[in-house]
Amino acid sequence: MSHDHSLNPETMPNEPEKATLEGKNKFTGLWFFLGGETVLFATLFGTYLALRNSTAGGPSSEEIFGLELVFIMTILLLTSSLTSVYAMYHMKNNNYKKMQLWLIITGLLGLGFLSCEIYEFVHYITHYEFTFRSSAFGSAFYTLVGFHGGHVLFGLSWLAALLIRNGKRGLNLYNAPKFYVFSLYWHFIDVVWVFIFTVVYLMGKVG
Amino acid sequence: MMENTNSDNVNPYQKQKNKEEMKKQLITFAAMIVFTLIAFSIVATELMPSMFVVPILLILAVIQVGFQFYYFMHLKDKGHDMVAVMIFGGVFAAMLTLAGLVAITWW
Amino acid sequence: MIGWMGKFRALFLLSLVALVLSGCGKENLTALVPKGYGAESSMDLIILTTVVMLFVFLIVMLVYVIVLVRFRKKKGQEDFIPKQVEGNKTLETIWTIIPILLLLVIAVPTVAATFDLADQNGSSEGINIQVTGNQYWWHFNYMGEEIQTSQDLYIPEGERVYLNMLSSDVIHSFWVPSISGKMDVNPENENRMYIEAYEEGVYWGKCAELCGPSHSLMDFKVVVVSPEEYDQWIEDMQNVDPEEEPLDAVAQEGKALFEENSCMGCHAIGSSPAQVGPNLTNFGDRSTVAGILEPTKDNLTTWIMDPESIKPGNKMTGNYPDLTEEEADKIAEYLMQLQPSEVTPDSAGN
Amino acid sequence: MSKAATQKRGFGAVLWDYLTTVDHKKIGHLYLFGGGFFFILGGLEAMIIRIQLIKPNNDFVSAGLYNEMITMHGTTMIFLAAMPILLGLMNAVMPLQIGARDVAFPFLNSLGFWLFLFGGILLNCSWFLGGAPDAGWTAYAPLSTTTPTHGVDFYIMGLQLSGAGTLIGGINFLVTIVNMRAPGMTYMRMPLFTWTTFIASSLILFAFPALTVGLFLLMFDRMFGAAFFDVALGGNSIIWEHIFWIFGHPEVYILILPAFGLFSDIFSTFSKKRLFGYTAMVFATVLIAFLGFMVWAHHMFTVGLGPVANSIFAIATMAIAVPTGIKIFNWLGTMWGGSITINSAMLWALAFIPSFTVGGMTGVMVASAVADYQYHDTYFVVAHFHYVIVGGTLFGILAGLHYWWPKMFGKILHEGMGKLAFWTFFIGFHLTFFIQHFLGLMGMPRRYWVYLEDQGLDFGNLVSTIGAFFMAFGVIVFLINVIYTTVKGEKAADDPWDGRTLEWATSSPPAFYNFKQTPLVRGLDPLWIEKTDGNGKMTPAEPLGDIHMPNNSFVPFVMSLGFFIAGFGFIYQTDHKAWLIVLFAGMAIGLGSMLYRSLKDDHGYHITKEELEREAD
Ligand code: HEA
Ligand code: HEA
Ligand SMILES: [Cu+2]
Repeated sequence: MSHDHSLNPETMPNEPEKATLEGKNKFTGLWFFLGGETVLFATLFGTYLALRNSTAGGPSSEEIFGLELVFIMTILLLTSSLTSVYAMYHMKNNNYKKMQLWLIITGLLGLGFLSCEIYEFVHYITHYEFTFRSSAFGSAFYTLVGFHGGHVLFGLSWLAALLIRNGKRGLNLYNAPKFYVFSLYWHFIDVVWVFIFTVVYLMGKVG
Repeated sequence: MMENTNSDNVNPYQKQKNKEEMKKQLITFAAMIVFTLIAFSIVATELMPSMFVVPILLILAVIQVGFQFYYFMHLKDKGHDMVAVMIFGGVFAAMLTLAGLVAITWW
Repeated sequence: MIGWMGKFRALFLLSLVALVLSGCGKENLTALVPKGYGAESSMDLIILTTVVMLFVFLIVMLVYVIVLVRFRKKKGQEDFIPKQVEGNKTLETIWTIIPILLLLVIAVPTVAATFDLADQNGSSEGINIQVTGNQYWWHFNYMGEEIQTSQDLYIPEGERVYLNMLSSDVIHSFWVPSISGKMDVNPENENRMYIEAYEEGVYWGKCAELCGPSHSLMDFKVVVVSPEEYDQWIEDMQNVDPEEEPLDAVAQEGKALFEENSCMGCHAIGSSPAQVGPNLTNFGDRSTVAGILEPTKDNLTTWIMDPESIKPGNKMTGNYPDLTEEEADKIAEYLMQLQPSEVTPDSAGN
Repeated sequence: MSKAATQKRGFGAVLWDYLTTVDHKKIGHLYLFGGGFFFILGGLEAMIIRIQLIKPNNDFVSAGLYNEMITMHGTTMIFLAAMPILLGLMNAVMPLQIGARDVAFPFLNSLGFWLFLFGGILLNCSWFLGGAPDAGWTAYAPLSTTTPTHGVDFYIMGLQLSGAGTLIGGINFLVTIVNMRAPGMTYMRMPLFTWTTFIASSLILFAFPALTVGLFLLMFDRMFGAAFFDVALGGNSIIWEHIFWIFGHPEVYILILPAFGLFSDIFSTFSKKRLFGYTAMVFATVLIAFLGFMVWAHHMFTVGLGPVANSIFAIATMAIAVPTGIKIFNWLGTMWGGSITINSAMLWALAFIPSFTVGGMTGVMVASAVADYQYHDTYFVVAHFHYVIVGGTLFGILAGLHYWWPKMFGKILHEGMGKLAFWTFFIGFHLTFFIQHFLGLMGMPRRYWVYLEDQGLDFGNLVSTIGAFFMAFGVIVFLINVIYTTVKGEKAADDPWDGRTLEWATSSPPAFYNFKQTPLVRGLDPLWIEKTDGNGKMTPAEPLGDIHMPNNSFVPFVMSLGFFIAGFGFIYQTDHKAWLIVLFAGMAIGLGSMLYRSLKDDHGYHITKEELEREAD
């Protein structure tokens, strides 16, 4: 079990992410963690749904939400999901350079998403004076969307650390699971976003 | 987009399989984009009464999420049994939580 | 509630009455001697479930004792290896089915009683009282009667009284064990329940949801009187003139002090809906001072001098100028004379 | 680096070893010590509660202090004593039971422990810093969002930290069991304690995130001006109750299931019989866990959810009696026809059956919604849950400690003292809590600082307090037993109880790599099978080879310390913004160590075949 050598055609297993026990453990562990995250976000969604009409006289969701920006954000994040799929595709083909490239694109898309979100929040605060403290609805909105944004931010830092650390090393059985596990996490962020744009924004527009 | 690179790096059979898998994932992605477009447009155009819109939106979201899980995250592949158990455990607990907070709080 | 349970109940009540008489449980406080509809419904279920549970417990204990007596390791047989049994389908089925049946026996009346106690059909004609929980006292507003009062809740015997409950601060819980089970008093959603008392008397009420340091001192009383007395009381209360001067001089001075020291900023006398502090209209009739002390003038003076020493964390402390013992005494004299009605806890036939 | 079993070492070396260890057995010890410490603390708080209630209108402690006592007693006992001790037993035993060399993530294992410990310390710092939390262990809003001291802030940050630790521990156990079972150890051959570890861990996985979110909401309200529970701004306090109990009810099964598991192992070992109805036992465990998520609102019958919700939740709750009953009867079935040895471990297990049955039955009684309108928030409920928690979980912990002490520490606990501790505690337990059923029905609500004179509650409370002193005596005897055994206890054989499961196939205490060669499992109760087949020991599943071991690490300690420091920053930044510096400094340490960990490769090391051969058996 030597970790330090890059993979070559002879040593490249079909699923490098699960070839070692450590890798398998990481893989299983992250998936289980996502099971817990599901409950975490469900609780946040539940709180949001329970409080979304408690505006205490402040602006309501129909008044403030705009769909254009949310649509752009959605496309950014969905695309970043695809690019991370590409990265994993190249990982399985043992093409490290391409994997790096696609991961960088993934990261950039994520960054774009995050910028839009920050812009959106600032917009709400400055234009509508709709803040975290203005009503229970405000608290619930910023908490739910903010938790998701926090996950994106964490994902980006994680990705950056991975890319930098392994920049010159090539693919091996020690870092392949790390990349794979990151991509799983990234997809999950997308899953959550699908519900956020549906439940918060679209349903918020419908009323 | 998917030109062959360093074709000597992985055995050809596996390579072919990966490629087919990738094709499926591309189709999945296209479907997700379409779903998203549908969801946004029914809200933007306000063609339907909200009573219908909400369930449709939710169904679209669930299908999209299914795509993510099963294709992008490979939940359909073998070796994912325990993983699926835990995810569905999470979904089960999540549904109850939602039921509690959305419905029961207000009875 | 259910016919065949009558016998059990008689038996149980008998033994429970014995328990109570032997000093276990104070009448008008204990839930074990129900004197109202809600308490009785609960008691029926308590008895039913206890009987079922005793039955289960005896069976478990029977097997348990047999096992311990028969299957201890025997002397001289230290090396004995018992047969390694995997299980027994029949047995396992039996002890799955029987509990299910027993649970059904409990579940059905539980559901029936749950719906029965949530019934609000009579509320439009019945007596409706708005109950407000406050740290650490209770406010009662007789809806449609222009009567506001605190701490002592007057209700007529044998009639359903509908309570609408809301808290002004944290969550409290309204509980009069002898008359009815409890219901939370939440700050946002109004809760509704009804109570119906069978016998005249004064019953202890308690707050049953942790609400701060003086949670355990947030007692109140339910004064159950005959319907005639109840009408009388309503009338007396409606006729109170808050401006009326007391007869003797000390009390008059007390009244003046009461007004000077901004007591009226929080308390009300008469039907004013103000309720920062307890309404004092019939203070002299009350069964307690501060919900827990004997209704004497001395106790009241102590309270006015230093409420903190009696109810830690109460909202009165520090909200009025310091008083001398003498001043407090005069105010107490005035308040003790606020006795608008002949119908009092004492008259409610203890 | 801890190479092989070393001889005498200085205190400093031992301390450093424990601060950096990633060995699941040592982490198990740490959990036991940490949890044991908090148990004593929680017990002392319980004694103060009982002394205050010894007579009516007592003023042993003040009203505010009393509320702090009950809050800290409940919180400490559940989060910092019972659960960590159980996690300790799991750590010490479960990997051995499945024939693994360690858990899946040794580093995270240690991180989980340190997070728990620092969380517990943070919570208890509140005693010295202006007052402990005083809104009950359930911290119902808006009381918890409006109490004036920083107490509840400590509750929030302390539980957030230790909760994160628990979640990490849970995931770790799940992955270990899924991926690291020895060859032949199929799921349906796992000992019941491993099974219940697995199920309890999945309960942790699905229940704790709800608590995490709940604590965040509370934290945002208290520290950052959010309005989740602020009625004036549209907030709703019932949301907290739901979230808390969506977590809280599964939590009580997290407490009891591991105990169920170890009782199964103990009954089977000391009856010399295989577990009766193994499949049904596994199935019942799963069913309890499953149902456990659907009953949370039985804590909220009086909240005013309406008759439909109350009925549904009443029935769902009662349903749990069925799988639990299956368990009780299967345990009796296991002993039936057996050859029962009664020693201290078995005494605790035997006492569990009637005690827990009473507790479970009062559980079903309070599940009857209308009856609960009377029971709720009275001493009847206090009696119910101490019967299940003390009579179930605590008896389980004590049984497990006596049973596995030789395996964990290589010494056997003294029998005489064990029996003395048992009997005093057992009698005291029933004295304390049985009478509380009646107190509750006689009109004594819980969380009452005083009860008034002349309410008929004096006698019952007196008896209850006397009982508590018996319990305290029992605990003290047990502590003396532990000290005595450590100093001059009798050395334990590898398999002192004629055990059946794999942990007894290792030496006492096991080598740090557990198994020289991974054992081959041929059925349920693998060691018993080998013994009856006349082999006496496990057949290896692999030839002797190099063993890969993880390196020790100090990072988990530093990381937890960082978050601990940040906790103070969060709490006090509401008073003065300068505290933000502490917040950021703490987070920097925590996140910095996280970054350090992920940038530095840690491949562990190998024990070579030669080294292993050199070591005597
Ligand atoms: C280890 C912890 C533990 C366990 C195992 C249980 C087990 C159960 N609990 Fe308990 N419970 C608590 C810890 C626990 N509880 C705590 C801490 C609280 C209070 C929290 C607070 O407010 O602070 C509480 C409160 C609580 C309430 C809320 C009371 C109130 O606040 O008003 C209810 C209501 O339904 C309840 C029910 C049950 C039931 C039905 C079970 C069942 O699982 C019991 C099942 C077992 C049996 C029934 C016995 C064995 C079975 C047989 C022998 C078969 C035959 C039996 C029948 C046919 C009945 N519990
Ligand atoms: C695991 C959980 C657990 C355990 C083990 C216990 C154990 C005990 N509990 Fe507790 N209890 C709770 C969980 C637990 N409790 C919870 C959740 C609440 C609700 C809190 C709330 O309302 O918010 C509660 C509430 C509670 C109350 C109700 C308070 C109230 O509502 O006002 C009471 C009162 O009698 C009580 C008593 C006891 C007693 C006497 C013990 C005894 O079994 C304790 C025995 C242990 C000892 C006595 C320790 C002995 C040690 C020493 C004496 C030290 C010696 C020291 C050295 C040698 C250095 N508990
Ligand atoms: Cu529960």
